[in-house]
Amino acid sequence: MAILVNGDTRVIIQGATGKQGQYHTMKLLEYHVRVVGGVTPGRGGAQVHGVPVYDTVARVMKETPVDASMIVVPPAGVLAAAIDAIENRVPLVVVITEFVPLHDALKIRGMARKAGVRIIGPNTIGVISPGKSKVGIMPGFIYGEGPVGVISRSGTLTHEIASNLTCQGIGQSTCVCIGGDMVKGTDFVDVLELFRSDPETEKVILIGEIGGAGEELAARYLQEHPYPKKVIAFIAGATAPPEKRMGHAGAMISAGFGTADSKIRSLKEAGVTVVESLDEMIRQCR
Amino acid sequence: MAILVNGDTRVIIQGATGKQGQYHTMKLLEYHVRVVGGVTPGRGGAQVHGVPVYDTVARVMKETPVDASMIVVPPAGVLAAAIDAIENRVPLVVVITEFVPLHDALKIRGMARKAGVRIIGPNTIGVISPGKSKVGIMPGFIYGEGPVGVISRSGTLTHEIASNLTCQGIGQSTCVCIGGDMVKGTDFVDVLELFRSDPETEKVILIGEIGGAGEELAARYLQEHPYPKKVIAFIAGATAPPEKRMGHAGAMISAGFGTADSKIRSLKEAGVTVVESLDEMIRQCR
Amino acid sequence: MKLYEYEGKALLAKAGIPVPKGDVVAGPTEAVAVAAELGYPVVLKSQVLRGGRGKAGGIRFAADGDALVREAEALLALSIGGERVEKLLIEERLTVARELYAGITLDPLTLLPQLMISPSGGMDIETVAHSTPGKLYRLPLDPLDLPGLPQVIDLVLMAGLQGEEMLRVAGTVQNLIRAYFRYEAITVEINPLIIDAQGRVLAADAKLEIDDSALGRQKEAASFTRRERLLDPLEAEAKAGDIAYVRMDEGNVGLVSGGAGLGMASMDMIFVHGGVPANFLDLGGNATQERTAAALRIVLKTPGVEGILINLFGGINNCESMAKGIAQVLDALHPPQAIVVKMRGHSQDEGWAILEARQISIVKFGTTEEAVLLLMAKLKERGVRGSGHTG
Amino acid sequence: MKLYEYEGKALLAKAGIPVPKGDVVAGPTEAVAVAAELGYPVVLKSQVLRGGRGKAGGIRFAADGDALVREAEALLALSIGGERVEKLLIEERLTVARELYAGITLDPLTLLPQLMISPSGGMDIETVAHSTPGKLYRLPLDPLDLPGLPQVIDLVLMAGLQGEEMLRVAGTVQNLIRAYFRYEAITVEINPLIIDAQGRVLAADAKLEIDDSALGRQKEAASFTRRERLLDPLEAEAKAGDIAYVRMDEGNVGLVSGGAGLGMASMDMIFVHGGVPANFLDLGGNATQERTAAALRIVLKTPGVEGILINLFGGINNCESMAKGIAQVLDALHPPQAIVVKMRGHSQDEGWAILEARQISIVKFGTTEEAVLLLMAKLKERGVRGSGHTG
Repeated sequence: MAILVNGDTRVIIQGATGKQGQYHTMKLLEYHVRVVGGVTPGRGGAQVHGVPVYDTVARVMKETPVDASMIVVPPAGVLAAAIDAIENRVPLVVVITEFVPLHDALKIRGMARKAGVRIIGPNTIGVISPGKSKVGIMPGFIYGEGPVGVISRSGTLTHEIASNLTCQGIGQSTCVCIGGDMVKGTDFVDVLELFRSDPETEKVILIGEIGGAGEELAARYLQEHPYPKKVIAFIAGATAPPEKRMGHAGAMISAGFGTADSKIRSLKEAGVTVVESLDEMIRQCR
Repeated sequence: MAILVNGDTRVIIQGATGKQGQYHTMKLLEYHVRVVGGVTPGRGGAQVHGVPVYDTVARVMKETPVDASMIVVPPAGVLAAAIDAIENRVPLVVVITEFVPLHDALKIRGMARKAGVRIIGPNTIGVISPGKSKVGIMPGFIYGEGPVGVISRSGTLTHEIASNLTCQGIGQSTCVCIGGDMVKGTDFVDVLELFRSDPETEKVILIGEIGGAGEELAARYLQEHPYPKKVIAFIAGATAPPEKRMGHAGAMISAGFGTADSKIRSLKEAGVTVVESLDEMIRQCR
Repeated sequence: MKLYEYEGKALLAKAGIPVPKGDVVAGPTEAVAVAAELGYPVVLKSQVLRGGRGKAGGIRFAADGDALVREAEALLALSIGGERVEKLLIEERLTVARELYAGITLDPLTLLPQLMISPSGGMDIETVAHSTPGKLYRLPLDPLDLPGLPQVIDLVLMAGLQGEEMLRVAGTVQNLIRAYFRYEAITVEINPLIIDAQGRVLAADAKLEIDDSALGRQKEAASFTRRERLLDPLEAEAKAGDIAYVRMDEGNVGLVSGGAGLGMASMDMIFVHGGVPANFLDLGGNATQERTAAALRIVLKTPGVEGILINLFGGINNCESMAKGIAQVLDALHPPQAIVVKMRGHSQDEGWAILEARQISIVKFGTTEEAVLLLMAKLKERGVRGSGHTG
Repeated sequence: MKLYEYEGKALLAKAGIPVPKGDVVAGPTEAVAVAAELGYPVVLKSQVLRGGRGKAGGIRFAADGDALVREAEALLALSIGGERVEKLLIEERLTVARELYAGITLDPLTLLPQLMISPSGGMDIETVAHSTPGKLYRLPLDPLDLPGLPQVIDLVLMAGLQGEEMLRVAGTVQNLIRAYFRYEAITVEINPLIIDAQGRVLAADAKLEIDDSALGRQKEAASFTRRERLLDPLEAEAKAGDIAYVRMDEGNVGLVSGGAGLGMASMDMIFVHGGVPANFLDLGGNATQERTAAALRIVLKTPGVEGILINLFGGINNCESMAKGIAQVLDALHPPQAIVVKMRGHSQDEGWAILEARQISIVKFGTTEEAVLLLMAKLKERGVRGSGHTG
């Protein structure tokens, strides 16, 4: 089972002919992902590591159904690529690209909601159901199969948590990096909802950061909809100085909103186990 | 009964404080129309012939439900006025104004369809159910109550037919002027559909013109959905030279499409009685 | 408002569509100066608003300055479909590898703008639509949800293009869509859209028509001046007075009507009863005394007019004002023509009274057909022959 | 990118929002020239990007040229929140009848831009939101379906305006919405939006922040130059290398990390275990050998740094290249600081081998916390005192 992606997921790579696209097409194939096509306008008919390339998503779908798309085009091309996937109702669209303009992200989010398409990202390493499949750019071998679901805004913290867990013999059902930007297609609440009914997921790890309101909304959700599984949270950036931008576009603290304090307090009130260190997280998962 | 408007219809006038707006507010009141408000941004609190004026449609609807709006603002203001009515889900919006830019009409039509709002016009004299009510600028006294439904693109031909009928003692259930522009909110087919099940309407008069495809689409509709009432049609402009614009924005003939011939032929094939003169029309209504 | 090719190309270029290098000129000297910048050979294209330019010999080529002067003079002496050639577009001569068609026009069935692409460029698109409909690829354009580049690409792929060329054409078509909405066009056509020997995509022609009702806010299109003398003088006079007037040759019955539909129906009735309409005239929504008078004056001046039908409603308008306008002209000119007025609506009694004082025939409660019959009878009395038409 | 008031006003004016007459100057002579055109009295407004300008005395008035020179000199000697005043905006002095607030910012709850209007202009909007939330009127803005004028009017009516003034404010607010989307702003604020004694509506201040990711296509905003010397020299060096680097005073532990989340978590762990982070540094998605080396050089130069944690993943990046970057700096500089590297992912074995050849402490399978503990132990060995913090 797992959530979002599994062994049956048919994946396309938008931007497959680019440098990153070629590399990650190979990495997906190495992880035995069912890559059914690449998409690069103007490159229809080409091949990338044996994967056929098409000019548009519609052209792929003439040949084969598509369950998910991974977008690795440069920032200026993300809007058009996402619209292509959304208009063709690809159910899951993972936008890896960093530095997507905010107003493009707003449009993508709005269009996807109207079309019933799930967007993950932008600015994400993607989604992996270890041992089954991935739609993302994470190194597969540091992730292990098991019962812990992971939701994180940060890609490298997803790596950190998952590899720590794996080293300790604790595997993951699915790891979902929801991305580091302010405006994202999928937030903590959405993934919590998916993990709720996933039989393979026994515990859920939530890796938050300062800035934004996703963690507070997750706390509200958990309080209003009693959750059947243990949720363990860590909030990064408790020691970051206010009004400084810590790399992630979503991590700015402003006027007392989105502070580590407010996130930790609301999660605790919702019955979440909030840990103060990443090692404590591992211990809580045992 | 009648269609679209009746004695219960609560009407607002968008543009009530303008010269045309004031005049037609008075005319509506003289016809005993239930005028519940005028709308002119910036003039909230004023009165026109005793009718309270509001700044927006939403402001009227705080006070009273609204069934129909008559828009008599200048062309440049029509889009904003129509959006106001559409966003507030006024069920019937009659756009009297002439010379509405085509691209504004396209937007109005698209938005209204998405919102489930019926637009009549633009460039129309409106709708009258004689003796009951009107949302339009026709002189009420030349229209008489009776069993004939009238659909026309042309305002003055609506007057002509209705007044001829009235002089001969034949009244009308409802007269709908769908307007003279290419892009309109309501076409022949829509009104035929309404007259179909109206018990007060026994016969339907369809006054077409050269240009456009509304009459051909009406013919197709009548052929595909057998119609329980006699339909009598007249097509104006049979003698107009091709490639000349005859005043109505919708009346241009181009490349053999929308000619009087094609309209008359397709209507006849659909079983419609097509008359060659307006006097013949009166005789057919007896 | 129909645009000349050079005006249309200027707008398309602003919307990011590549057009051939060139400039518009009014005489041979200017033409030579432009050609000197472009380099020979060049193309000379007559700038006219009517169609059939190619067949009429309105496009020429020149390999050198002498040929250019000769051809320019020849073209500037030409009339195409009755329209004098007054300007030429001098352009670089293209080496054509491929000719496509791209256009957008309002589809009368869906009432949506429709994008059309065809690999059969250079042909009349109506002909393509009728003879090889499979070679015309269409996409309806929802103004509230315009297609993205991928959807345009799907269409262009169907037209048989590939790779870089396909991408360039798709980009051009997307810009064409932008241009259509930005300039509030009714129709925009690039025929042919050229792919040249170097792989460049270029709009080799441009037909644009801008919505007249949008000219108030379409500053660029509105800045294109039109010489009114291109119009018939009476049409120009009507246009100046904002009156819709179309003159028809060889007619004998003039018409003043309020409303386009009523005007057309009146013409039909005149025809049916043996008259020949000399004009179409629609006073439109604001028939004041002055405009009614102006309209009547224009119809009285229309050559060949022996009788006049005035067919009006006091709906938006007011019968009294319109009657005053008519009376004013009658009092001033005492026209010899037969006149029948059919008029009813708001303030009809006051209007009728004004006309009755001038002993004008009025149809008060009768139909348009009755008014036409009355006018035809009057003309017969005067010995005017009908056209023989019986409808 | 945050804009100075004068830059923001230039963009707002282009979007049709009226702003006071005035111009930006860099010295008293220019100021007098501008004032001569405006007429006295004038306002002098310090141009700084940080807040608190009013309280810091950064806004002055001058009734004549002498006062203007005096005040201009005083302001140009001022620092506000550590930022030197280098430019002044000289403007006509307004007679204020009413002060409103109008702004748009991203709502973290709905992730939609939110229009906010308040009749309490001139106050900090966060204060209004907390103390008198009933005086803040909000409208979410769907980028795919922006509100029309009537919806804006409904909001402005709620704020207590009427008639012509209401209309003018609503028009201004609609232009503000257009500006927000046209310029791809993250935040735009007019505080106060003034209605003056003549009934004019004017943006008396302007705070805009443009999305950095959009500067490639936002030519106007991108044309506003920034002097890098406003930054700390190390921050400027990092910015030039496209590395996210924030310097923290009084820290003793430097940090090179790949990923913002991992960087923040590393700082947290350093704090918890008694260290004080001297910087935040995120190499981001493209950690080549060169960028890794550049990052390490910057951290080594950061004052006070006694130990360095290098915490990287070969995900998008590659451990071997990153290790080469580290090795390159070590070989060249032989830095005295204690260094611990935690690195795994793609090509980890190759990367570890490169570092092991330099006898650098590597945490291969352990956690970030273990790496921090190792570094803190090394610092203790060297006799470095912790900050006393225990998290």
